Amino acid sequence: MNTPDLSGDALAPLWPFLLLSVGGLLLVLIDTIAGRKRTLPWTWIAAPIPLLALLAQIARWSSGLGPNVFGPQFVEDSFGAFIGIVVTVATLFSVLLSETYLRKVGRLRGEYYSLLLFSASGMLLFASSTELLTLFLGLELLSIPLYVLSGFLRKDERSLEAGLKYFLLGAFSSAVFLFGGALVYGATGTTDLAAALSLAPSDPLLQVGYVLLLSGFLFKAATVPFHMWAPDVYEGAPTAVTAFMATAVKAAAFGALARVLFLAAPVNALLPAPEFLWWIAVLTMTVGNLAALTQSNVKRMMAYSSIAHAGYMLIGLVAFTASGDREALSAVLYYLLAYTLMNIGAFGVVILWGERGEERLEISDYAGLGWRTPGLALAMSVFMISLAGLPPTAGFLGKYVLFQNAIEHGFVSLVVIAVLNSALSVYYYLRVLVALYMRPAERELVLERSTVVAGVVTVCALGLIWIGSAPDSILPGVPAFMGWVKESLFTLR
Amino acid sequence: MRVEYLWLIPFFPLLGAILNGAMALSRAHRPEGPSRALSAWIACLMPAASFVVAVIGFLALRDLTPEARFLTQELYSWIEVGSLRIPLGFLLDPLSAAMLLFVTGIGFLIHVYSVGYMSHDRGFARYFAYLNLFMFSMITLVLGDNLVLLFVGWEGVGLCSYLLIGFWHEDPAKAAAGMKAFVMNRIGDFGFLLGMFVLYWAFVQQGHGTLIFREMQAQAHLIGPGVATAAALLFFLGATGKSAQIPLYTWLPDAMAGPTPVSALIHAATMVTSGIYLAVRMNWLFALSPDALTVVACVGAATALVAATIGLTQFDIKKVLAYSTVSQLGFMFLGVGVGAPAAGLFHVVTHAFFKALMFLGAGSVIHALSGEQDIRKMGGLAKKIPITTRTFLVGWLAICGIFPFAGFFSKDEILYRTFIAENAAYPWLPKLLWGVAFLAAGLTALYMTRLVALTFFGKSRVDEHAAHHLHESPRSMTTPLILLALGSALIGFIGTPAVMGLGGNRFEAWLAPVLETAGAHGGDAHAVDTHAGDSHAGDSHAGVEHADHAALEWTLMAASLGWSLLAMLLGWNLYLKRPEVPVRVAQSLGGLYRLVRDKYRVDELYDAIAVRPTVAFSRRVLFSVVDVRIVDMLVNAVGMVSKLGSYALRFFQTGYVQAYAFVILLGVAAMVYQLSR
Amino acid sequence: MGEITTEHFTWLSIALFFLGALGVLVRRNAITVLMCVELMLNAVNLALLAYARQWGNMEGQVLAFFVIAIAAVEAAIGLAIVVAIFRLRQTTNLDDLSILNE
Amino acid sequence: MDSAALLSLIVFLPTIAALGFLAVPRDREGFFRTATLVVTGVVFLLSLGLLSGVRADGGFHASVKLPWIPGLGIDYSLGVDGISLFLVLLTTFLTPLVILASTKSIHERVKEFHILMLVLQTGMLGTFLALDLFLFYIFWEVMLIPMYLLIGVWGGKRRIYAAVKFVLYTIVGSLLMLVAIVCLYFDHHAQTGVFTFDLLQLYGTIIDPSRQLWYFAAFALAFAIKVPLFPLHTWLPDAHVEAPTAGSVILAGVLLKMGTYGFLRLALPLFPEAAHTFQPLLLTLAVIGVLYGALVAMVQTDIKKLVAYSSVSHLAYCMLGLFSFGLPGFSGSLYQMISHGLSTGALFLLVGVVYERRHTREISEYGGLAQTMPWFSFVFIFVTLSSIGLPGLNGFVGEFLVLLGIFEANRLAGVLASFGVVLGAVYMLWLAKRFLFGPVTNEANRRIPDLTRREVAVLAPILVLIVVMGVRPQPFLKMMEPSLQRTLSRVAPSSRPSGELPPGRSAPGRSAPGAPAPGQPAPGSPPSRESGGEGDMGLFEPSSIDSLRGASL
Repeated sequence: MNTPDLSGDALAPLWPFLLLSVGGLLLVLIDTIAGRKRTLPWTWIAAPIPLLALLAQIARWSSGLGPNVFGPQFVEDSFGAFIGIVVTVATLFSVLLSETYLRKVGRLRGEYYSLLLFSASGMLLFASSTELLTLFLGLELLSIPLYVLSGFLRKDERSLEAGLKYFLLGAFSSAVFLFGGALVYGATGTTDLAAALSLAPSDPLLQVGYVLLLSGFLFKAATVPFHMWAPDVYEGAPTAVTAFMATAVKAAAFGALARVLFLAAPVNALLPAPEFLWWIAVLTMTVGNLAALTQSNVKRMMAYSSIAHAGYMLIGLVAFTASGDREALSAVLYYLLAYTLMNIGAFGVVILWGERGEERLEISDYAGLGWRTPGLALAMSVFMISLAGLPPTAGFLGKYVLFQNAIEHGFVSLVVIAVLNSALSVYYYLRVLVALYMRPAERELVLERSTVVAGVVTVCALGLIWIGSAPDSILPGVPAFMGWVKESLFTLR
Repeated sequence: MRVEYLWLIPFFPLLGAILNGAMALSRAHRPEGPSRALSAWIACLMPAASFVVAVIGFLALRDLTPEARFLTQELYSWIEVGSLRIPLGFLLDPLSAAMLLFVTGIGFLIHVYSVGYMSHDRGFARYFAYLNLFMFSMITLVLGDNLVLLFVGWEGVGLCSYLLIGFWHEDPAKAAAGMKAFVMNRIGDFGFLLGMFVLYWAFVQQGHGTLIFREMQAQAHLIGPGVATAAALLFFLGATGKSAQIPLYTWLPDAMAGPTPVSALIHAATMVTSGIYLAVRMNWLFALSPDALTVVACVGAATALVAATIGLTQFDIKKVLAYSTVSQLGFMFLGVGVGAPAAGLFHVVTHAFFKALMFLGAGSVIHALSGEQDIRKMGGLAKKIPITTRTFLVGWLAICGIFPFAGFFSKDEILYRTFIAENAAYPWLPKLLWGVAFLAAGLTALYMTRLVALTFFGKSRVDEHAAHHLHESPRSMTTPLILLALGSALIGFIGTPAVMGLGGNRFEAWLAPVLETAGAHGGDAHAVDTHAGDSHAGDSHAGVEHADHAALEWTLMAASLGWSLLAMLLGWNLYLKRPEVPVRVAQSLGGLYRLVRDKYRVDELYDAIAVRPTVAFSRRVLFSVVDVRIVDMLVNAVGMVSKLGSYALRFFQTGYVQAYAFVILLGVAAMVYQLSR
Repeated sequence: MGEITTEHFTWLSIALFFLGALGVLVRRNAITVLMCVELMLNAVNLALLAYARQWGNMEGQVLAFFVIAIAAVEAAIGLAIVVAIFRLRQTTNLDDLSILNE
Repeated sequence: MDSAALLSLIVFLPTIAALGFLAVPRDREGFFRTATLVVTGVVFLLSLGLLSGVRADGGFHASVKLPWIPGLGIDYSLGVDGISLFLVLLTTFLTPLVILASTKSIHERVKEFHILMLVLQTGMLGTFLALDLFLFYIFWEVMLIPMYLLIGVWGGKRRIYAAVKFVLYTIVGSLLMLVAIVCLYFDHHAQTGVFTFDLLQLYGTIIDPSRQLWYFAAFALAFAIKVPLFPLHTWLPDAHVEAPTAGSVILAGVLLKMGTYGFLRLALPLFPEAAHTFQPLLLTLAVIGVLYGALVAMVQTDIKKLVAYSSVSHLAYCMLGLFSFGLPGFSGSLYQMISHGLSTGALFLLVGVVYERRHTREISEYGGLAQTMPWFSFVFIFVTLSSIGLPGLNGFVGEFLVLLGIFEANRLAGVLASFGVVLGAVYMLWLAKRFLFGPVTNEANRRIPDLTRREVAVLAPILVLIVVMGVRPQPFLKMMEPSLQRTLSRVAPSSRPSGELPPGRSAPGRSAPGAPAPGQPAPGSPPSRESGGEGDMGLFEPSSIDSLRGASL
């Protein structure tokens, strides 16, 4: 492990990470200086940071990739960069959503934003490292702020319970993860996974350790059987945080998972990763969809749906691990972006439809809103249709490319299960439309508008339709999206 | 030979139908409706025009040599798919010409009659729209040069009979009768359709697929006996529907619900005979299948007898006539069945005249009695409505087969042909059939005499209200009666038996060109004698046959004439002199009598074995069980199952952190276990 | 009476780890459960150090240090949450903290 | 205007208009009505332009093809030939009428209603015109949501149940079809090295029989649900009963045809061997459909349900025609699709007329309408006759050809199906009798007004077409025939023009490689003629299952 020279643009790969973490610290500073007296326009103070990070990420992207100066600690490749983009986008949108929400629940605090940013920075680290130490650091840096954020509403027992549950289980699973790391280290004497896996692939100790590591990633990705925290936490956590968890964390977790599986690809012979993932995928989407079927609480429904979607994405990983074909990963990446937009958008609408004091989370609360707030309802419909995977939305195309890759590598039965699942999912997503358009309003909600959130929602909706209907845009000048994603993978290191 | 004017024949009535229909609709919401005079003029002129054109065509035909006697016109190719080609073309040959003349002629007369009969009805224009539409369909049926076009007319007349039977649709019974007629006809059409399919594909495999009459006839020899039998029987099924033969005859009596002129035109003179027309048209096919012919003959004879017995017990004047129609149609089919299509068709023509006459007469009676149809409430009308009575008597003589009235010649021809027919499979059959027919003929004379006696003679049983304005019908009604009476009296002379030497059977000779081919191809199948009366010369050892044939023919004529007279005499005595006797007879017969009076309860039978079970099955089993309880249940069950699964999963989501942690451990353990294997 | 090999340490740490895990599963008091998690982490540390000794390199020890630090952070956060909960609901019994379910 | 632009315009003009509508305030109802009427009217006129230049060789006489998602080999490719032409015309013809008919019945949420109708039209037209499987699938599903909302928002009491049922039913089928499409896509690539969804190229793909069975099954399921084929029909009565008039008309008039169209355009020519293997099963179901639909229709008390079940029966005829694998059957089937669209569409419009006045669909509530509503009764009888296939009206031509065709392909099926002609008359005339004839039993029916000018304007064009298509079918058939012949040559390659089933089914280049799976008739041997599901044993042939499970596990 060579010592990197930290002079000048050698640091460039770290810029997004640094921006986020330093920005977080900055916010803490501002918060303490400002004191509790007056509340600052936090959105405008916080938003620039993830925005800059995003720009930096894209800049890195378009400027091409430099030498991999940090070795396994921080692998710089366009795959990680793409995950970074998704994460930063999710962060940016969450920041924009938060203020409206926090005002409604009367808990607008500066540290909230800094925690958000810290967590985001952890994700960047987590998603682009193949070395146990940094992986672990990333994991914790990602998780610990989230524990706090989940329990951020001190006066709300549900929020606190969510925080505690997430914390206990998170700590528990990271212990397992860590133990796996220890075993790997024990088997090979190195904490560099790449090296480790190439050293003694046949060592059972290594394999057990590796499996324990996987469980850590799968926990963060909320896949069966490591999913059970998700519904409770998603429901209890502040909605804005839920949006963040559902999107950014998933992206980071899948990024890391994909990366580690990619390293493991050579040892598939000994580690039956495809089989594991096959079963986990099937279980995850089935459990997620079935459980979501009868939920009446939107957040909880979305939680289960996010589990189901994790299952769909696993299909991509199954195909990838079985074949080493990077296009399968590109499908996952595309889906991550689509999924992020759908969820942020949906939660944005949920936030807007929440009343001051108490949110409106029962689907039945949305009865008749389709005619009262047509714009938002339309957007919500787009998100639901996209989540259900119906054209012409990114949700459909994403699913499609996932399935296509799976079929290409012979997992037809898996895909059949998946399509039956998504048929099932149509039912509960459409329940929202039923409420919006087909049921008379029982009670008038007292709604307040928020341009920012509305803006985010609109962007998400339009984005979904755009990348859904014209991924390879035939208009000159617009980047060809699919190609972009694919290209991103040919530099996976 | 191609001509350009045939299309006019169906066109005129169609035009009339459209005009009258338009008038009826446009004024539908005005109480007074459209001008009666106008629609009457349109309605009557149109068939008249068709009649004129038909006559022109007929004359044109006559000028041609017998072999060349067909005029064709093709308007355009109607349906053309692959090798299947169905032109919209007309064919005027001796057969269709014969039909056409009396259809348009009698049709015209009945239109005129209707003007008077319907004068008080609100739906005047609508009525004539239907009537013209019927003329159009009937003409299409007769003129069509291929089976499908014939089928168009076939269904068309069915439709019109449906509309006209249910003309007074406010009365549910009448509407029901209309529907019954249409549906039973549809059952026949089912056979007709299949018949067409069998023929078409047979031709496709043998020669080239076609449904055009002359082309089919040309390659008739390609058809094997099996196919021929199948096709012929299927067509006959169609015919039994349209021409009210056993088993599908029960709609015709109900059809009397329609206005009387309709009964005369559709349910006596024209439509109901289209079954026979079909059989004669497809004669070459029937000729190929002796078995089919046997069936036709038997059904015909049976129908003739059964209907006659029922006719003897009815009290509704129109019902009596209806059953008599069924019975006469039976005679016609008998003629076709024994290989004497010409005879059958001859009876069609004569029957058209005298039966139309009698129906119109009945109509006139009903009109006079302001709606009364029960012959028990009539009697002694002869003096009150002389013209009606006299004309009716002519019809009576005709149907009873009294020389020289029309019925005599046609019915005798059929009886004679039946008697001399040969049946290879069942040699005894022709004689049996003859016996049945002979009996039926007697019964006919009997019930007709009964009808006449009870209606026109004896002392009046008319209730005074009706008697109060009892009156002879207007000119527009009596004129057609007179004309038809003339026809019934004289028309028979176009088909006098050869032995009488009155110029021989011109009618049969006229049809010969159409029927010959059948003879030619009938030859191979152990043939039934289909040769025209005076075309025996062609045969070997004809000379010998000729002599004893003549003797036999004279004898039979005498026999049936005497038999009819006897029956009439009997009837006259029973129902005029000693009316108590029939009553006693009825009582002594008891159950049997009631059975016959109730039309052998065939309707009830059909209702019990077919209609009600089907409806019940559909409602109780197919819909409420299969559809709702099984198919749809299964669909909903899928939903229920997944919901159950959902609840099960939610049940395991207990909310206890430690349970979750435990599951995580289990997961890890499972993966490690997987590794170890 | 042979010397103590890495093997022994491995088994010991595994034993500790599962003891901790068991504690997490069975103890009802949030604080105790937190402690049990710490125990698991320490088991990890033990293993790490043993392996570091076996391979004679630094990674293990460095990692161990980080683990200790992170463990402290987790403890702090965990306690904070538990305290907040106790303030609100006067209980730290995990069985009572299951209003979020189904 | 060149044909490519014309096609795109026809398909997308409605959606463009709909997007424009979003900007207009909702209270301007009049605007939406007239504007939609104008737009759909223009679309109809444009679509008439497609009538010109139908090719004698049955090829696509107008088409457009642009790369859409090159990365996945997906093209934006539309085309019209003798088959799609008339379905497109049917769609563009019915839509304006439906809009006009809805002016009374739809008085709330007018804006949304018209927007949805327009989007729906794009979906329908796209489905009929798409020549790229992926594009086809997109349009196929795009139709779903508007229809779902039409039923669910403007529908009757149990509208939500009906709407959800409709969507779920369709989704399940179409998703499995999607899987099959992708499999096909890779099979094609495996052979040619080309990634494409281009239908015309995929036609050439040679798929081994056991896989074909699965693909065909997937396609058939999707289409059979749409048709709907017994026993997958139960969504239809609910959807029809609950949907507003406009919905019912479009549903019966156009949407159902997509199932049969799918068979004709995709399932049969793509998987001919499998189609022949499945023939007995599908024929059986279709025959059941004909009789079952008719019998169940007969005993309905709700007039809309009755018409719905009659559709089940009529569409089953179309299926019979298709699976006769002969030209008469094909022509008849396509012709029957159009006729059914007109007659049943008109029936639903008529039901809508009385429903607007009396707000009940119970047949027993009516009776004697012939006295109070003569014009209505005239039209009703007229349409009834068309629907029971009276010769001289449009219904007969299709029915006749279908029965003629099926009778050759399978005697038993032919005979049984022909009996449907009788039942058809029974239930329709019985309806007419209970509905129009007899005395006026219900006082409410005395004051019930007759057809208004608007309603006449809606119905008149349909009546005209009913007559024209009955009296002069040849021009239509002539334009259909080449394309059908072309399709037929893929399904039953060596079929003679007369169209009866050829002795050998597999043309030279078409016979599947390797020995055919057991239970699958060997190439060159005639398909099993006996009706009944024996033919598809190949499904349960182990090898085929393995081939499906592929590398997973």
